[in-house]
Amino acid sequence: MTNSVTGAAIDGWLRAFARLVAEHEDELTRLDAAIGDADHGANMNRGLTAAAVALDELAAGDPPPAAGPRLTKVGMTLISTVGGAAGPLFGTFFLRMGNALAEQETPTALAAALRAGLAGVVQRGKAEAGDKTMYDALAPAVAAVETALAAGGSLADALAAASKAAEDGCAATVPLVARKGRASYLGERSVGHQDPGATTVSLFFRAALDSGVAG
Amino acid sequence: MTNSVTGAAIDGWLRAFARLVAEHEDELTRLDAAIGDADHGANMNRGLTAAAVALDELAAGDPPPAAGPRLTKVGMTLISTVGGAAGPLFGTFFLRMGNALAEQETPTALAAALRAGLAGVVQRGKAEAGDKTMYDALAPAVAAVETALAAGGSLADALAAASKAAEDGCAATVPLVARKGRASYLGERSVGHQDPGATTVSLFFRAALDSGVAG
Amino acid sequence: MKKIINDPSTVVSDALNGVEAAHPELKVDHQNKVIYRGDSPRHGKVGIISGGGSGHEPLHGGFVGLGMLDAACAGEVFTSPVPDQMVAATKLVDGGAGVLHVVKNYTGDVLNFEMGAELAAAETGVEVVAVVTDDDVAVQDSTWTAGRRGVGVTVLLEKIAGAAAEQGRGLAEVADVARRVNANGRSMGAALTSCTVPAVGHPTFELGDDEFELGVGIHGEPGRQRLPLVPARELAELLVEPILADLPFDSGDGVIAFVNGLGGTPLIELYVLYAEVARILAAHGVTVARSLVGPFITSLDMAGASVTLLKVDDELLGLWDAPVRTPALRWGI
Amino acid sequence: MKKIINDPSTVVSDALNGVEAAHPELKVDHQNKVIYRGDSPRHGKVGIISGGGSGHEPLHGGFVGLGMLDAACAGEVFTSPVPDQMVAATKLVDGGAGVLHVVKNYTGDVLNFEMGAELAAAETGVEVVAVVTDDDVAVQDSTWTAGRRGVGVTVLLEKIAGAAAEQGRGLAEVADVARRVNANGRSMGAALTSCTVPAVGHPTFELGDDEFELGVGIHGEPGRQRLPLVPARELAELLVEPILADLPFDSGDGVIAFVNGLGGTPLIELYVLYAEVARILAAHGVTVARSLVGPFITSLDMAGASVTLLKVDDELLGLWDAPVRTPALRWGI
Ligand SMILES: Nc1ncnc2c1ncn2[C@@H]1O[C@H](COP(=O)(O)OP(=O)(O)O)[C@@H](O)[C@H]1O
Ligand SMILES: Nc1ncnc2c1ncn2[C@@H]1O[C@H](COP(=O)(O)OP(=O)(O)O)[C@@H](O)[C@H]1O
Ligand SMILES: [Mg+2]
Ligand SMILES: [Mg+2]
Ligand SMILES: [Mg+2]
Ligand SMILES: [Mg+2]
Repeated sequence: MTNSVTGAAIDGWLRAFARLVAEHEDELTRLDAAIGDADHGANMNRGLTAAAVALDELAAGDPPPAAGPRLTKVGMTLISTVGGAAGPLFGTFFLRMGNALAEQETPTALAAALRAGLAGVVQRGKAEAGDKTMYDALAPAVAAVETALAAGGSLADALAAASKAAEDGCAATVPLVARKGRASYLGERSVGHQDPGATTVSLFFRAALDSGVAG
Repeated sequence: MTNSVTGAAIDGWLRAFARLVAEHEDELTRLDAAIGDADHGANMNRGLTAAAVALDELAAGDPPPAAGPRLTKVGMTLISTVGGAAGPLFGTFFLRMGNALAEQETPTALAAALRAGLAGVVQRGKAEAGDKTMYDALAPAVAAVETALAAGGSLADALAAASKAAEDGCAATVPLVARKGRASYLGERSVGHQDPGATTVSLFFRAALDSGVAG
Repeated sequence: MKKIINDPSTVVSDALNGVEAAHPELKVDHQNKVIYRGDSPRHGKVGIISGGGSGHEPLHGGFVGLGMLDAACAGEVFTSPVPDQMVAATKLVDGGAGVLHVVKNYTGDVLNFEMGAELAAAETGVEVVAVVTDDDVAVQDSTWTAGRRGVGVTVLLEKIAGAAAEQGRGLAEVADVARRVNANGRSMGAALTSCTVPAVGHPTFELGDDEFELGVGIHGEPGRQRLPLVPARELAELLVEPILADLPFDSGDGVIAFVNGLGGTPLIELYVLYAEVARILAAHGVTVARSLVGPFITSLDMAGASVTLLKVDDELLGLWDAPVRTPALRWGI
Repeated sequence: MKKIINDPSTVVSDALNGVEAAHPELKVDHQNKVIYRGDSPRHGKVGIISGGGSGHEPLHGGFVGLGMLDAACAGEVFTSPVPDQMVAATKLVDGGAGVLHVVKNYTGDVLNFEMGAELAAAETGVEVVAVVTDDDVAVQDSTWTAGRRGVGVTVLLEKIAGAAAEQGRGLAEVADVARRVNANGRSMGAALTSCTVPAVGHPTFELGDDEFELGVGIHGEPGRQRLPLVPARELAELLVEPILADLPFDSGDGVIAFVNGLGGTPLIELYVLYAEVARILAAHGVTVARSLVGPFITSLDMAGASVTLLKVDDELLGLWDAPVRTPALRWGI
């Protein structure tokens, strides 16, 4: 199963993500308190708790659904339960990923799905590199997956590279001046703080390593 | 002048009272915070500051007025500027004192004036001994003046006895359960606190010693 | 102390300037610190004045206007006004039909209003009747106390008596209506934090982070009990049950249910509390005829709330529903 | 954290229960957390909905009623509502003449309302126009930010657009009026203390005992500057001057002057501030046509205030004066 993105693997990844966010809820909220409104942790945890319930329902299906529908369902659930900026953005990300992954379950298809998800985030939020948003962790992570696979790496290699890239991208948000979202109100005062949404993205890729998806 | 209650002597007494209250404003307020609403110090200080201005105006008169009119004026000023329970009560006290002292300026007349002031306080406030109010300092002080004079003491003796009696009466309010005024809402919880109004009364008699009135 | 003020000693007069600027239909006698209707005196109408220490806004100045008060006397913060103010207000609103004084039952308020009424009557011959509110069930009503404090019922009384006066009823009748409101209303409050009196600069009392004061007064007077924090549903029970038992309110009674904020508690929490109050009333078979939710009789910046219930009949309800046009309560006009 | 709540996770639904119980003329869709007029949909009338994170009460639910909003979507505390809520609200109030969405300019609100409008239009073909408020001059309006935040003007806009819709005007015209209000209004706020989000349990930010935050957002977003406490007259200047300079407001202009409490600041302080605001406006030759003083767009229990000025002409003033009947704003009916 190491090189196939099955429904079960995606299920594991998403649940691992939900667990990590639950564990880091306070940290995410603390980050958001510094440059936002102190709700990012609660928002994401609420959404992913609902998403886990939705995943339970899907998993009970016969036959159990493929990866795509699970991602789509999680995206829809986040849109309906998170609110704030993160709801539509993370929701669209998973929704577009799921739709893109409808047919195939290869690592290349996963890379394309991540790219589609990223495009959805950009379409909704108009963020560019360096705006100090989730984009700054997500874009390098997606690129890392593509690069690793193009270089003949395994899915595990690709996701490890993605996680590293997301973490680096996340850390790189610290010195930036925010230009999108609530943190942008702070201008220069946003410097020195890590973006909460980018942190959530790095948890998402770390979850891939913790879960079965990377084999 | 030791045995005559002149206008100048009363002026000095009242100003000494005003100074003592100003010095003890915070303490009076602290006492009122414990069993009332934390305004007794500010109330009395506001009123006595206005009274001092009124005394200035009177003192500029030609001829300068006698003791009675000065007390009356202070009483009226307190009524018009203090508010709360203390305003009408201390105001009536001085008003009635002043009216009683209209004719004579002997120590006996002062004793009678104090008695008249006390009667005014009781008429307005209906307090009885042990209710934990200004009455519990005032009534023994007035009685002490009468007793001392009856025993042939000087005005100075009488006022010293009054000051002692007021202080004792004031201290004796500590263990009492309040039955009048705002402190009565506390019932048993008022025990262990000294009554702010009684404390002001003891400052009034202490002021007599500090000032010229007692010779 | 963190407050939007210029100086603790000018808070009341500065706020009166604001009231005057914000409400052109009202006038302010700055010397006497009286807010009054711009069209005072209204010939032939019973005048209604109230007043008390400042720090309870919108009470009383925010209730001056058509259908409610004719004038309000603003005392220093938490200190009853002085008799001169009541004399001035009484004269300003005397339209020849007499003047009702609405007085909250605190020694200072009662004494100063008494003197004010005596002086006004002596000066102008105006007929004054005083009605005292004493609705706070947190205080035992016995000869061992100054009696119960006047709190939330005062708001409802000013509205209802104001409507009666607006209808042209005579002084005795308006006073009767007012007394009936007081007799049928009960209140109780709880503080989560102390207020801070501007002139004092620090909180009046200390409360632990996990405590609240049940039965607190609106001047930060300590209450019945200091208790560990409880959820809103329990707080509602601690406030409502003693009220219901006191009058008593019975199944089938109709009430005006009033959940009041003490100044530092935002509306969202008052609605949470109102939901619990409504639930308890329903369980007792008490019908809510009308409701009022918001900060109407406050205690500076104190966090907390109070509940007032007023048993109403058709007459009181009709008077409650009558048009009112004041800064803080307005409908029908 | 000291709040009158049952549980941080149920604050919003508990408060909605209270709103429903206290205001029988309103209905609540509990599943979607939508407060709406009991007589919805009004056939032929443009529907107006708004919504946003909870914690700003009475905004928006307290403005539902005749002459103002038809429905309000309550998000979690400080978190914009989700698209499903806007879909539900839009359907509930759609009387065939289209629906206006009033959206405060925050990324989350804009994105969720956008999705809600798309979904509602896709499901039912209803015509939706969104108007975004962005009146907070504390934020630079540049391509380097998410744009200015929507704050106090939202209240005035909901009233004025609501009156236009009540008059039977069409969707395009109502939206034009709304845009005109936003274009002519500016706001700025200051916090003396942080708010505490119930789910977080401690203050969002720390402020020294002698500091305040100038230009704070209504979600506790840090502002322009942290400054030492100043008297009300200086605070008023720090708030009003940037507003006047921004539009700009000129001598001879008429305005609605709105001094808003942020939740923990009592009315007496708002009147002190209003007096200073009125003084500054007079010095600039700006005429106050109408005023509004009170807590209308709050930030939970935050102590502080904001000032909003709206330049008005006869048309906007007429719409402002038109009857309104909501829990938090009511006159003429
Ligand atoms: N325009 C945008 N594009 C991409 N990401 C954004 C944008 N605006 C905000 N974000 C992300 O959303 C995160 C904040 O999410 P959250 O706190 O849940 O929402 P809100 O700001 O509405 O409270 C930010 O840390 C940032 O990463
Ligand atoms: N009925 C009364 N008779 C005599 N003294 C009283 C009475 N009620 C209150 N007092 C006195 O008034 C004092 C409180 O004064 P103050 O704090 O200025 O007024 P308030 O209680 O209105 O705030 C009490 O300490 C008590 O001595
Ligand atoms: Mg946030
Ligand atoms: Mg006192
Ligand atoms: Mg007092
Ligand atoms: Mg948010």
